[in-house]
Amino acid sequence: MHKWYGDFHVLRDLNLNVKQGERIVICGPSGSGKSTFIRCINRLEEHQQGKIIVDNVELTDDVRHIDTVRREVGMVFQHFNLFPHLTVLENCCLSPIWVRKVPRKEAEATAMEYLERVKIPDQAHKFPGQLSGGQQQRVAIARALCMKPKIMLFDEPTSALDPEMIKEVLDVMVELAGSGMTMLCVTHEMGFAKTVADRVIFMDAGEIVEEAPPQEFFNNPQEPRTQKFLQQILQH
Amino acid sequence: MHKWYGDFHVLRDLNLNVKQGERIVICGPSGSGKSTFIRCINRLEEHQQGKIIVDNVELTDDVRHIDTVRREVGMVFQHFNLFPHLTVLENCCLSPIWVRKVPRKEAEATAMEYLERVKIPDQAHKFPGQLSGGQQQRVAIARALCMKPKIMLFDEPTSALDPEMIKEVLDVMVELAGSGMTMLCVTHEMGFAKTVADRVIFMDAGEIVEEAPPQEFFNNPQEPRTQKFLQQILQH
Amino acid sequence: MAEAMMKPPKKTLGPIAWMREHLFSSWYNTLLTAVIGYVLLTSMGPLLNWLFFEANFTGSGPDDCTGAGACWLFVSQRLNFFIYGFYPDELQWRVDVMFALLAIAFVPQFIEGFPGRKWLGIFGMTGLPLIGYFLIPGGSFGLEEVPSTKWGGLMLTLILAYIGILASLPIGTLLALGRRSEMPIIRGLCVVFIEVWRAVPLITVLFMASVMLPLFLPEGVNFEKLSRALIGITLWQSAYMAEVIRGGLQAIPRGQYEAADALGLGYWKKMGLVILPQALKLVIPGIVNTFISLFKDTTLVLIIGLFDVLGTVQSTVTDPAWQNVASEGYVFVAFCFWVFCFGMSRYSQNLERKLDTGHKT
Amino acid sequence: ATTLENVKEKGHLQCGVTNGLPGFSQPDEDGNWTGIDVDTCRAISAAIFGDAKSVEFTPLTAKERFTALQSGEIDVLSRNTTWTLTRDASLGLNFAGVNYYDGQGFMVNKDIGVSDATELDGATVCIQSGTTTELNLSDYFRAKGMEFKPIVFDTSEQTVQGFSAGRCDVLTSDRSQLAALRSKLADPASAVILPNTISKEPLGPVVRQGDDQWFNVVKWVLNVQINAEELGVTSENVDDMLKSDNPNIQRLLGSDGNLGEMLGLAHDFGYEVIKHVGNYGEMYDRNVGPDTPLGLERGVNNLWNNGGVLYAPPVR
Amino acid sequence: MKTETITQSNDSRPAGPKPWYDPRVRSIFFQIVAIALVFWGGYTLVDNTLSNMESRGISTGFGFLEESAGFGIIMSLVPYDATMSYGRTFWVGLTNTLLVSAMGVVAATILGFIIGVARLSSNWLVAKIALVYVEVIRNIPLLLQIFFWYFAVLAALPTPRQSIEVGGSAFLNNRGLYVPDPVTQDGFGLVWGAIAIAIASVIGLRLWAKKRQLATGKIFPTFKVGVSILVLLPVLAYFVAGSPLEWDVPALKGFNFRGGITIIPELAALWLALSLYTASFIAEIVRSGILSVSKGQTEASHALGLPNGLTLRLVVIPQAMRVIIPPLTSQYLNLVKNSSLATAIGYPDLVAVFMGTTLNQTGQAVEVVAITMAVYLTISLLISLFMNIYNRAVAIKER
Ligand SMILES: Nc1ncnc2c1ncn2[C@@H]1O[C@H](COP(=O)(O)OP(=O)(O)OP(=O)(O)O)[C@@H](O)[C@H]1O
Ligand SMILES: Nc1ncnc2c1ncn2[C@@H]1O[C@H](COP(=O)(O)OP(=O)(O)OP(=O)(O)O)[C@@H](O)[C@H]1O
Ligand SMILES: [Mg+2]
Ligand SMILES: [Mg+2]
Repeated sequence: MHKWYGDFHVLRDLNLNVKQGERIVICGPSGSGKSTFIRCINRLEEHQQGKIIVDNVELTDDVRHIDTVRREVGMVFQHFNLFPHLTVLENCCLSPIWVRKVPRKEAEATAMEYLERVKIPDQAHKFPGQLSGGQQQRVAIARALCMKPKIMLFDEPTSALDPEMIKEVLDVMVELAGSGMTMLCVTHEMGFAKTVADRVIFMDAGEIVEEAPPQEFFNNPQEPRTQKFLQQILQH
Repeated sequence: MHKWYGDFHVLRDLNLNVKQGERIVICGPSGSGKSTFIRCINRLEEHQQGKIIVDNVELTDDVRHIDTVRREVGMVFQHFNLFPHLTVLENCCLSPIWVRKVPRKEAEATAMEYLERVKIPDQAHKFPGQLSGGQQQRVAIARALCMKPKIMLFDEPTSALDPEMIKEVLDVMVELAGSGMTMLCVTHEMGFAKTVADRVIFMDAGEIVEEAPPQEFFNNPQEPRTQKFLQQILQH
Repeated sequence: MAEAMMKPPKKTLGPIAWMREHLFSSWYNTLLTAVIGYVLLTSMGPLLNWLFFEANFTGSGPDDCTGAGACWLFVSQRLNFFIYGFYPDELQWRVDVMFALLAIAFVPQFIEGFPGRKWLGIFGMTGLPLIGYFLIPGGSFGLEEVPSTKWGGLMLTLILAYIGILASLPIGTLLALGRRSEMPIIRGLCVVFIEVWRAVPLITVLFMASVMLPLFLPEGVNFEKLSRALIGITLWQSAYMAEVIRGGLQAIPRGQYEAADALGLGYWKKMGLVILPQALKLVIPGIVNTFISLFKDTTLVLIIGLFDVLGTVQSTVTDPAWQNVASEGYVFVAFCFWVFCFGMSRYSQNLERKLDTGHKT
Repeated sequence: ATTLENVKEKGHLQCGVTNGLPGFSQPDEDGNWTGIDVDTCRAISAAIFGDAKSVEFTPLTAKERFTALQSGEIDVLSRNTTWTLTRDASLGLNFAGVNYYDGQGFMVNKDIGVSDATELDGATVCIQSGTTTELNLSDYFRAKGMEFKPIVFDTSEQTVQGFSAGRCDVLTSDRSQLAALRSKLADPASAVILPNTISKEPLGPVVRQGDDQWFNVVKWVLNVQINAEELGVTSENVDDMLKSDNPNIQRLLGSDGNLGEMLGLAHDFGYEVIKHVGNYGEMYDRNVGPDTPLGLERGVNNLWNNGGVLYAPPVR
Repeated sequence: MKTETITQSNDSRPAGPKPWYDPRVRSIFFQIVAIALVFWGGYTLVDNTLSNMESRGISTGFGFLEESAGFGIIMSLVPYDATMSYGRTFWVGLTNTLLVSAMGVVAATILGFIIGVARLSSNWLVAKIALVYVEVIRNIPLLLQIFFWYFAVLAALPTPRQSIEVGGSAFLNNRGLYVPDPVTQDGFGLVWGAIAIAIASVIGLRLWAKKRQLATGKIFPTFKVGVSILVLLPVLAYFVAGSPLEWDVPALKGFNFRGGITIIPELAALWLALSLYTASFIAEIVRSGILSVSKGQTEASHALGLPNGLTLRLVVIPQAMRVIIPPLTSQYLNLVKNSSLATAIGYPDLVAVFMGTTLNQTGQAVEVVAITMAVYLTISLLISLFMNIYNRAVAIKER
């Protein structure tokens, strides 16, 4: 798949196959196109060449395809992007009710379930502004889960958080990974990558430079660029 | 020294003596009064009781004293606070030209020198908005240095930066520390503290809880509060 | 050594110290204080005398105005006309009902924590105009009909402003969405519409609406003058409203749009459920300010011959029976407007302050 | 559809009047309009509906009036409007007759000690915008080689306010209006109306061009009123007059023949007009005559056989 | 098998969807519909208007602009008398509108800045007076204020015969302010020259002084020297040329003053009302602009040792201007539009003269109103354009 911003070739010849239940961690230096890549999968950005096939549906200009794909793909953003005018519960129910047309009662029950899973059922009736960053991010995860997606995308879910809150969120993600959900996660948390990833992908300048299981990736990186990057990251 | 916000006693009985050329790192949990303390030294906040003596000048209500002290003290803020309407060079020259009445030519030459020292001479004619966070913070450091201050204050200079940029800035600060400048630095970068600090000060609830050279501080903290804090910070 | 109980050294400010700090802190401040103080002292006395101490409040006719001060008698005698215009006396209870409902719906908005004030507000925006639609003109439910030519005074001012704002909200919202649309032609049309309406003075709009509109319409299609003035005011106002709302839309971070997209919401659901509720809330102060300016601008209908409150006053101050009552009349109108506008602007300022702090958390 | 049909369908006549000029058209506190122009409209309403009340009034400023008539906003303009060639020819209007013969005059403040218009060189003149007076004034001063400064207001009310505030030395308007406006001054005695009349100002109802039927209706309602005065038919004796054997009266009141139907009206439209509004003399005396605050003598507005110029074509 | 596949393929775009599911096609379709609706609406409007005008025998076209107007106008910046054409009345109205707008913009800006800064004054009395001013003035309709100023000012001023005299050559009464009109004689060119030279040299001086200050840090008393040059040089030239100026002093003739320059009360009242009203809005804009500059900026400036005055001048005001300019622009636009209220008190602006008397005398409402609206649209576009250029110049450069 290729993507350009104007004349700028952001993604070059990406080629990735993800099996169901696989957990993939993507890392790479800033500006290497990680976010762009992950956003393409959800069609928040348009790709210009190549194919993206999600759950047997090819992402094209067809609105129906986009809709189908978006229903199957949950996304968690770096800055949570919760809806501040709705309570936590309403945030979670919005899409089930309006997109999946689930009755409100049922949607709320499901939402409470997921909120319990991310360990904040007691916050259900608060507004996002009243929660800490870590709690907000967990709500964001619950909201994405409420759509019962087949695939979850995470774009640096912890990088906007204070050190103390990162752990809360990572714990939830580890648990989620354990439950067998397909996950694509952009993160710099190497600890997390080591624990849960089936594969680690290293990107630079819009290309996939290296792709390996985590033990191999961390202990024995093949490419010089990867080595350099790992050095920097692990330095402090 | 004491300080109150209304009835709230922020700084209680602080007592600190800094020798010329000493490098001091201040740390402590959020809200413990670190920023307030450091801002008092520059008279950005008023203290209500006790004395602050900078370079033999006592800080009082007298504007002349305040001016003198401010000339001798450079400050770097967490959020850089560069002047967005001026270029990098103009930012650096502002104070020399208007306060120290240095001719522009000369001020610019000095500024370029310092910009070289923080490794961004090529950005001199850009506007702050066009720079990355790390670069901006380095400009802020250069700007403070341009006044040729005797003392530099840093208030969490890296906490608003991306991980990769933190290193850039810390490098500059380490270099600066090596040059023998008196420095007071609020930071959570323990690596930095270990490398350069002569003394580490731990504050909590407006009081100095512990004060020790870094080896001792990190390896053998005396106070239970310090121990708890270090545990949290070093956990990941 | 935790001196938790230690109290801050109190900076005591006696009146003298207060004055030194706030009035005489430097030589030019002293000078300013002196000059302003002198002007105030010399001008306030006569003004207060005219307004209150030497004014006439009671009596039955022009001859009772004997004092040197204002003749408020004139206002109180004509008050009925100023408030209701030509509305028949025996039917004025209908207007009073609307005034009362208006107060019930909106006064609580100024009171923090009034139970159910949100619902009262919603009633004010939906139910109230509906009731007014049947009650004021009458003609149905056995109510006697009162043609719009008989409406006037403060009541007409309020009707014009209220309907103007109510109708311009949805139109303005659509225009704002259009202006931010990705379709160039839609965007272009909205931009042209907004900019043209914003560029022309309201009185030309009113002139067109009041005397020229039938020229543009097919023969036989016609509305009464008031409706036409309202159409003009509404279109004009919706252009301003669109700009206010656009400001709100722009203030919503991109992440909100993307999150809504990622949840699979379509355009109208995204706007209706996620973006607009936030954007509109954000710009309530702006909307109130627009309302204030519209409220003041309704005085211009006087120029096209509708008797709003200023119009009614103007048509009576030349009454030969009363001598030199123009100042009293104008002061009365100014006071009416000031009370409404000041109240609303306070309200919007409070809201702004609240939103401001709300953002930071 | 023709205007007459439209009016009948609407159920009322829309009539453009001034926004306040005593004697001509002025609302009272309850919104009831009175005045000679108002009565003209009421007469038309009576002719169409047999009821003087089926008329609604649109107050207009001088500069709005023609646009309002052109656009169809009003059916008839009865707003002391001067009949001129340009207006007849290029505005798309037709003047249906004259209900008041007037001339332009000047009102000055007593203090300035002027007794004749020729002494007004250099004067500041208050005037109402969009009137023939604005044009006559300019012609008059130019012809006399004098200078003047016009202060142009939107409404007659503001014009009076300007004059009484001392903004101008002279207020110029039609003489009938001067009397009305003077009565609005705080101290009417402080102003005098100069003897000069500088123009002819035939005032009358106006209709849109191109609808001859409607034009005829308005024209003949007015003529009926004048003829009635000539024949001595008043609102009081009109019922008795129905039995009159004067063929002129019979035709006028429709007790004989159906002249009204030729106009598209009822055969007895004349009767309705006189019954509800009265003849021209009654209308005049009620609104502007000597017994009213305006106190205007009939003068040229008298019947031709009484030394005036009112000479209505016969109803036959 | 459920897989997510991202494959590279060299064939270009995937096969297009059915047209009605393609958002691009949909968007084009909607736009075409919108355009069609607008054209249809516009067409019916024009068609109705034309047929209505024809059936009512209203003359059309712009020929009337050539015809003689025949009415007087009290004040005009371009030569005008009653024999000139309707086209000329347009220019008279337009220039009068521009005059009062320009005067209003200048006065409102100055006053607004003063009051806006006064709102933040450390002097309690000054701050409170400014607050009361703003809260009273901006909450009362402008039309009312125009009436007030007009009739209050008129009532307060004496009649021409009791004029207030200022130095024997300027007179104030309820017909206006009469001041002598300078009539230049031969040789006045020298004075003009001197003025030009003085201005040029002051500009030069300023540039030089700034350069020197930047180069050496020394401050030159530019203001004092500049003012002296501006005053002395022309005065000197005036006497050298032998006082080549005569004054057309207004004099009481008959019952009015003649000669000199007159500022009519209508202009004064309108100008006063517009400036005072708009100033109250500008004051709030200025205040919030100053407050919008973050505290961090002031602190950083203080930390650099810049005192309060310099902080305001070098750091706060330049940044506040960015926030101030856009709302200031719309206040200017409002002022221009509000100047059309002139018609209520008889100031001969565009709406009063052209859309008033001219429209009424010619009866060509559509043409006249169209021209008037086009003028306001042009003025407003020009102001926006100008302000946008300025805005771009002061905009913060971002990444
Ligand atoms: N809307 C855009 N228009 C033009 N260029 C863009 C746009 N968005 C991103 N880019 C560029 O595309 C490149 C890839 O951006 P992307 O955000 O995917 O990087 P990233 O790997 O996620 O970086 P980070 O770790 O900082 O989030 C960057 O060089 C960026 O400057
Ligand atoms: N202007 C103020 N008014 C009242 N209280 C304040 C003010 N500024 C700070 N405080 C309070 O004073 C205490 C000390 O604040 P300070 O900013 O010095 O903490 P800090 O140690 O720098 O924390 P952080 O690590 O979050 O920067 C906090 O509890 C804070 O809430
Ligand atoms: Mg990214
Ligand atoms: Mg801090």
